[in-house]
Amino acid sequence: MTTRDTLLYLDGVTVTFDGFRALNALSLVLEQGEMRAVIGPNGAGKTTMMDVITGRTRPDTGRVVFGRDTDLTRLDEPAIAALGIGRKFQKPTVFEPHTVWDNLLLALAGDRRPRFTLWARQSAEERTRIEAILATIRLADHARRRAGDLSHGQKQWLEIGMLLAQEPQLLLVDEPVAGMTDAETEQTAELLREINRSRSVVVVEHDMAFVRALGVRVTVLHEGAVLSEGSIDHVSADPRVVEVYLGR
Amino acid sequence: MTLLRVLLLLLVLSPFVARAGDDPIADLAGNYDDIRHAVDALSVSGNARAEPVIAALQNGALMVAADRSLWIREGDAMLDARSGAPGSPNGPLKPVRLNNAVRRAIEAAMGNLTLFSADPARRLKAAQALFAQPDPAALPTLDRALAKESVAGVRRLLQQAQAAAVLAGADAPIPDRLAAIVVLRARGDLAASNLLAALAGQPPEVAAAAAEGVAAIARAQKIWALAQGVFYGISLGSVLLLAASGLAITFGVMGVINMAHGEMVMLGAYTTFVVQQAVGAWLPGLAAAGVLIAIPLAFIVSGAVGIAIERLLISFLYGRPLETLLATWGLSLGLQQAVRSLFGASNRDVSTPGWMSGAAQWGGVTITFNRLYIIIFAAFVLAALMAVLRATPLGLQMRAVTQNRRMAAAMGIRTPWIDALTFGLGSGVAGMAGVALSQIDNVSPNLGQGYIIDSFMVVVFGGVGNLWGTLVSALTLGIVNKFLEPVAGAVLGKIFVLVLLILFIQRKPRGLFPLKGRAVEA
Amino acid sequence: MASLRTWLRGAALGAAALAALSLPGAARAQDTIKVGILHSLSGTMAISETTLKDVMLMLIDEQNRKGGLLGKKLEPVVVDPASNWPLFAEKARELLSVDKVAAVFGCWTSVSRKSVLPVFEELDGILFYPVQYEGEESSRNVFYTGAAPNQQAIPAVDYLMNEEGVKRWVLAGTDYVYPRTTNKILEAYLKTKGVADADIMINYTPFGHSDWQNIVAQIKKFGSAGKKTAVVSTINGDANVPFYKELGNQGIKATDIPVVAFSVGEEELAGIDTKPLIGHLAAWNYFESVDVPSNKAFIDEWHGFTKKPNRTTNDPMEAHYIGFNMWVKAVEKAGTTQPDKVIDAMIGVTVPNLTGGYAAMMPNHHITKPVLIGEVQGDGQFNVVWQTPGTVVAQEWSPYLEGSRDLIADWRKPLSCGNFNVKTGKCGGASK
Amino acid sequence: MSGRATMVCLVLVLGGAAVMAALNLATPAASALHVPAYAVSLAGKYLCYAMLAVAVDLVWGFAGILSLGHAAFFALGGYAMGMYLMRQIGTRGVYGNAVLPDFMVFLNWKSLPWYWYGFDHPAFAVAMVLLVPGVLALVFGWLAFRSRVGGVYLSIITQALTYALLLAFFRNDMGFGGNNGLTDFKDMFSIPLHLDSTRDGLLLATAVLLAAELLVARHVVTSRFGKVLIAVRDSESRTRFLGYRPESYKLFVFVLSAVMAGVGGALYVPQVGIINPGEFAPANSIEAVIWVAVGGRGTLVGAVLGAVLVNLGKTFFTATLPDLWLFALGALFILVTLLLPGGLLGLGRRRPRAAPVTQAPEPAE
Repeated sequence: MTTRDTLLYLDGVTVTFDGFRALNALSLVLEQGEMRAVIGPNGAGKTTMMDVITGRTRPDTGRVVFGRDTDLTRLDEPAIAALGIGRKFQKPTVFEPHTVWDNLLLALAGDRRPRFTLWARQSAEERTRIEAILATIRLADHARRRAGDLSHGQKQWLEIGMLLAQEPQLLLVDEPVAGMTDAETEQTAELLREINRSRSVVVVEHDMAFVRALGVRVTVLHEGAVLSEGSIDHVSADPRVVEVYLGR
Repeated sequence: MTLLRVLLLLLVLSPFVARAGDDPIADLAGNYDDIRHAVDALSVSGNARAEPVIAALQNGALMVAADRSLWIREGDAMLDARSGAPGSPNGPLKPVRLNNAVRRAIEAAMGNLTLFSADPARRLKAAQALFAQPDPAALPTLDRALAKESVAGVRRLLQQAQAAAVLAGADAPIPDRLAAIVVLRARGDLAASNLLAALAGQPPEVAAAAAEGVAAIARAQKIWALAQGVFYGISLGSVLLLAASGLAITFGVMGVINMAHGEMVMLGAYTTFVVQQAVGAWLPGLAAAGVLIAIPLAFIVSGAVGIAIERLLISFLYGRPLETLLATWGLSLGLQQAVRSLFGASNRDVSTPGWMSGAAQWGGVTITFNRLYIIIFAAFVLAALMAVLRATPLGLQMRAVTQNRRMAAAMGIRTPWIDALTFGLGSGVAGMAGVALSQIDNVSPNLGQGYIIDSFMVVVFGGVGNLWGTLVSALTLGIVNKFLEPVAGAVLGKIFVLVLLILFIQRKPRGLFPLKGRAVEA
Repeated sequence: MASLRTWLRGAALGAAALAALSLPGAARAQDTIKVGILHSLSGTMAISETTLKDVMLMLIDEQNRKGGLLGKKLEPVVVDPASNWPLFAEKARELLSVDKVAAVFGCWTSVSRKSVLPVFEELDGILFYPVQYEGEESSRNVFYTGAAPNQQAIPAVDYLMNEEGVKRWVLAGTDYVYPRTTNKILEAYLKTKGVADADIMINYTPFGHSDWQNIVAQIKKFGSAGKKTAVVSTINGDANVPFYKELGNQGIKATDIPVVAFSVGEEELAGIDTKPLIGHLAAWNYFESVDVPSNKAFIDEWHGFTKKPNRTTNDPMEAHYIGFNMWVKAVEKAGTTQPDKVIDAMIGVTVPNLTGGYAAMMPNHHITKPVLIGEVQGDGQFNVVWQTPGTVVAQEWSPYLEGSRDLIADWRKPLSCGNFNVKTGKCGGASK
Repeated sequence: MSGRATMVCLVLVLGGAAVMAALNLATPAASALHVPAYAVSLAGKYLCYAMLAVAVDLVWGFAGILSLGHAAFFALGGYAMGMYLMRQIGTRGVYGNAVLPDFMVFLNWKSLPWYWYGFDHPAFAVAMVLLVPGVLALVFGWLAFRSRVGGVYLSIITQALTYALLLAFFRNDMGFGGNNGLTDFKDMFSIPLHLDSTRDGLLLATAVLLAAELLVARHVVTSRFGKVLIAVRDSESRTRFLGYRPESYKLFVFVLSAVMAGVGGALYVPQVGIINPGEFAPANSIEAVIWVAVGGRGTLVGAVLGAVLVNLGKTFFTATLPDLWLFALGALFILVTLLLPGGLLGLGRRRPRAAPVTQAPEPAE
């Protein structure tokens, strides 16, 4: 089933917490260069799925294949990050005592080992990269501010900037527009589309307007498994999806 | 041996001694040797005053005046030792002092004198005393007693005492001695083994039978030792459980690192001391129940202090576990010093009530009562805690608050109040543990310090937030510790356990019974 | 950016405090003789040592009422080394070099004495050490007024052997140097008396050991081999209460297996319900219950001074009483408080003890002592059941230990040596 | 953390030590300016504590590892030095035994245990001062950080570690002198210890090494490594998703810190003249943490300031108001955590700076 173009393949992944099945034989395929929106009610398993992909949670059964043949379930978070999978959390988590600049510096792709960072000096190349990202995320004027002093939206952007700095192949973005103004939401959608030109993206989101604005393939999760998949119009017409979201 | 010879002599001469006017009662005013001989003489003299006088001597009620006249103190009255008639001694009185040799003589004498009491319990005690102080001189008495005895338990003990007395003498015929060895071997405990082992120098066949008896007892004891070890382990485990169960609430359920937990235990122990003093002063009739009265009071005292600590200190530090650790450590220093200023630095004397002292013998296993009661108490405390957490509205609210504080608040639960109560409950349980610990450990300001590290290890090893885990963990640690101790020594055993625990926690940071789920993976 | 101002303020504070520390009390009056008291008033040892501080204050007060010493008043200087051994050395240095005290009365544990010893030797001070200890030491600057092992342990064992007919021995102790040494000495001594290896059981437990179930059971088992058995206990302080409680509960009475303790005195008994312990023994050089006029006067004065009519007295207090009186006498004899002269004058000084006899300072800087065996009574006191006919001279270097068999101490000139080897004829090393 | 504060601190430490040493040597005892030997030793002791405090601050302030067992590393360094000093006594011990220390002679040890070999060589001893704490920290840290034991769990097991070591060193059978520890030292590197000039030299050496330690620590925390470390402290899982291995960072800084503490202990021993198991007491480790908290967690200068101030207070209070000392110390713990989360140095700083430290160290998931 694995084709040349598949980037990520979840194969029958099951996760249980104390008898509760957070993921139930979940299977999902993501193509190279694709952007995918994942929606679903609370407890559908969206975040757990992200946890499994990024190595935070180990599934009870099932495989997660990245690229050609890398099984992610055997790797830990830093190894998976090094493979080129970046993750943005639901609640923005930036390093608050550090400046915006330093946050990006830490995120820049490069040697992560202590023996390097202990003696590392900032190179001209790194400087240009950071400046470029700052421009992209519209924080050039705030480079020297403490990240902790930024507004909520700015933190979200900084975090996306940090993801970019990692130069990942695949971005996992958890509710990127929660708490944003309409204008910011629109800018974020634009930013994600821009990112998608060179990388694959998985967006978990509640905001249907935003998902619609992205205009990408949608996967609906329910009780840890895929309920429906297709365009936003297709899934919103699916009676099962309607029932899950509206009915009881 | 001297004692023996004297006794034999006395036995032979007793009719003369009694008649000679050589008054043994008067000798009780002499030195230790005089007293000892006098007791021996009195016990076989047939003197009617022998029993009350020796009993008084045993209880410290026999007094001597400056003119060497002897008196028995009975309440406020003074009785003349010789006549038993009330009188008034001239001059100040001093109690007659004893040493261990005298005490042994008294024990044997009381055995002799009460062997024919109408009360089977007293006869049993007498038989026990005679077994403990075997004396061939008592053989005729024993024979008479055996002939009359009808209660099976007393009879068996009398036979054992008889056997012991036969073996203690030098002139019993060999078949008698062999029969006696069989009786003792059947008794099968360390005391019997002790008596048999002393026969090494006897004629070959006796010595051989005795050696075989010793070996048989040793074999049986080895098996019993296993059971005994388990009892020790459970008993240590129950102490650990008591010390840790309060922490299982404050740390396990609430996540508060309370370094002053040990001081809550210490406060409970001091409450016991105060209660005992108060009961002793005002309600002497209830003295034996002092410990029981202290249990609820210790719960209230430590619980109240706990609530105060939560409101005044910890509530400002939620979400900052490491700061809580430091602040409560500071608090523990303050509490220790406060208790030291209040009660003094030295240990306080908390006495063990009669019903908690002593031991029962179950085969080869000695079950000490204080430990047994502590095991029962620990089980009771754990059961009560579980009941509170599971079956009461308070428990429900506690669990609601710890699982989802905001939700609980939204549902109208007064979360600060629940926090305080939960912490109070944990502290109160620690206070009750203090009551138990006052029975086996020093009541000193440092009491809590000795248990704090162990308590944390128990809770972490068992799995935070899981009372069953705490139980299993405490018992495991107790038993492992007690089985390591004879092999490795007390210190090395403890170090081993600590190192094993450190390694275990590094392999399984969430303990034996981890709570799974996303919520706890922070 | 940290504010430099704030920082400097803090630094200035620190510097000021350091400066205050480093300035000795230059302006202090010199018309008194200062006496240093170096006992822990806080920490784990406060339990025992606070009493000794109080008794020193009482003795100094009493001497001042008698008109002081050499026409000057005595002035006590009390410091708190807080049961912290390095702090003992620090405070000793402070007493000697800042306060310039004429003599120091202090220390309880061996480790505290070891910690201050180099300080006293370096600054040529005088230390009176009042606690029974393991011996194996004799310093020119220290006067040992507590018992050496032969002034406590060996007579106690003799008593058990002769009076109680004990044939089998349990040597149980806390794992530190005093029990270790004492048990080594006793083991060697028992062997000279023909006790077999199999009849000696040695057991060590940590400080504050509280779960004695196993060990008491072992003792019980050991005691069931058909021979009269006794326990010689060098168990320290806090571990005693649970030990005796366990003995009582497992039904071991003094009439079966007596325990003779070297570290349990009146203070310790105050924290124990003694009724189950009646008949167990302790060996000391003094008991509060000793019925002689000098002791009665001492106890009365103690109760008056502390205003607590129930406060007990104990053996180390008597040691300080003797030590202080000896020092007073030696100062009077030397006519000065200058340490060198006083040290020389000390040898041979004889003062009354509190048990009706006399204590003499011997050339090995230890004193002669009677040894008393007391039985625990129900009222928390001891009843003396036996005592040595005369006083016993301390063997600071035990003849029962391999390393010290050939050593003697004699601080009289011309030998002046704390560890003279009689075999090689040389002074070992620690001499000055 | 400003460079300026560090410079001021370095100047004060080095200058202060030099002035004290000079005044001690050059002025007559009667002079008002004279610094008595006793004060020199005391200052040296404080600086050793400051070294321990900097070590604690490095792991707690910058990596969020609250070690309640750091005094164990301090004590191990001390023991390594003590063993060397013990061997230096040679035949000057009371028994005159050239090989065995006194405590072994009178407990009838026949030969030197193997782990005492080599300690007669100063170079070996110095190596051990660094290696013993370092290796223990490496093994312990490797196990702990690899299995992601963090937060309070780590605190509890570090406390258990030092407690286990305390019990072990109390045992006479271990061959480290049991409760009495190691004492009665005569000289160090062939220089008699009791001379005033030696004391001054030790004070200066301590000051220099403390300064060196501060500079090393400063380099570590201001480098990119240090930025990662702070990131780990505030949001460990986030750094992991960025591709960093927090366990390597923590392990490196933990080992470095343990070695620093060990050096402090090694200098402490010749200045106080004794090392014994009491130094392993869990209370000592916790006290070291409070020095850091008082001075200002996450500022190296604060650690030095806190260590010196609290110990000055201790010296002062235990002499004047012994009963109050524990109350004062206890109150210090409570007040500093409640009211001064940034420590003394936090007082002079902009308010918001203190805030992040007070928040939960881990982000909500």
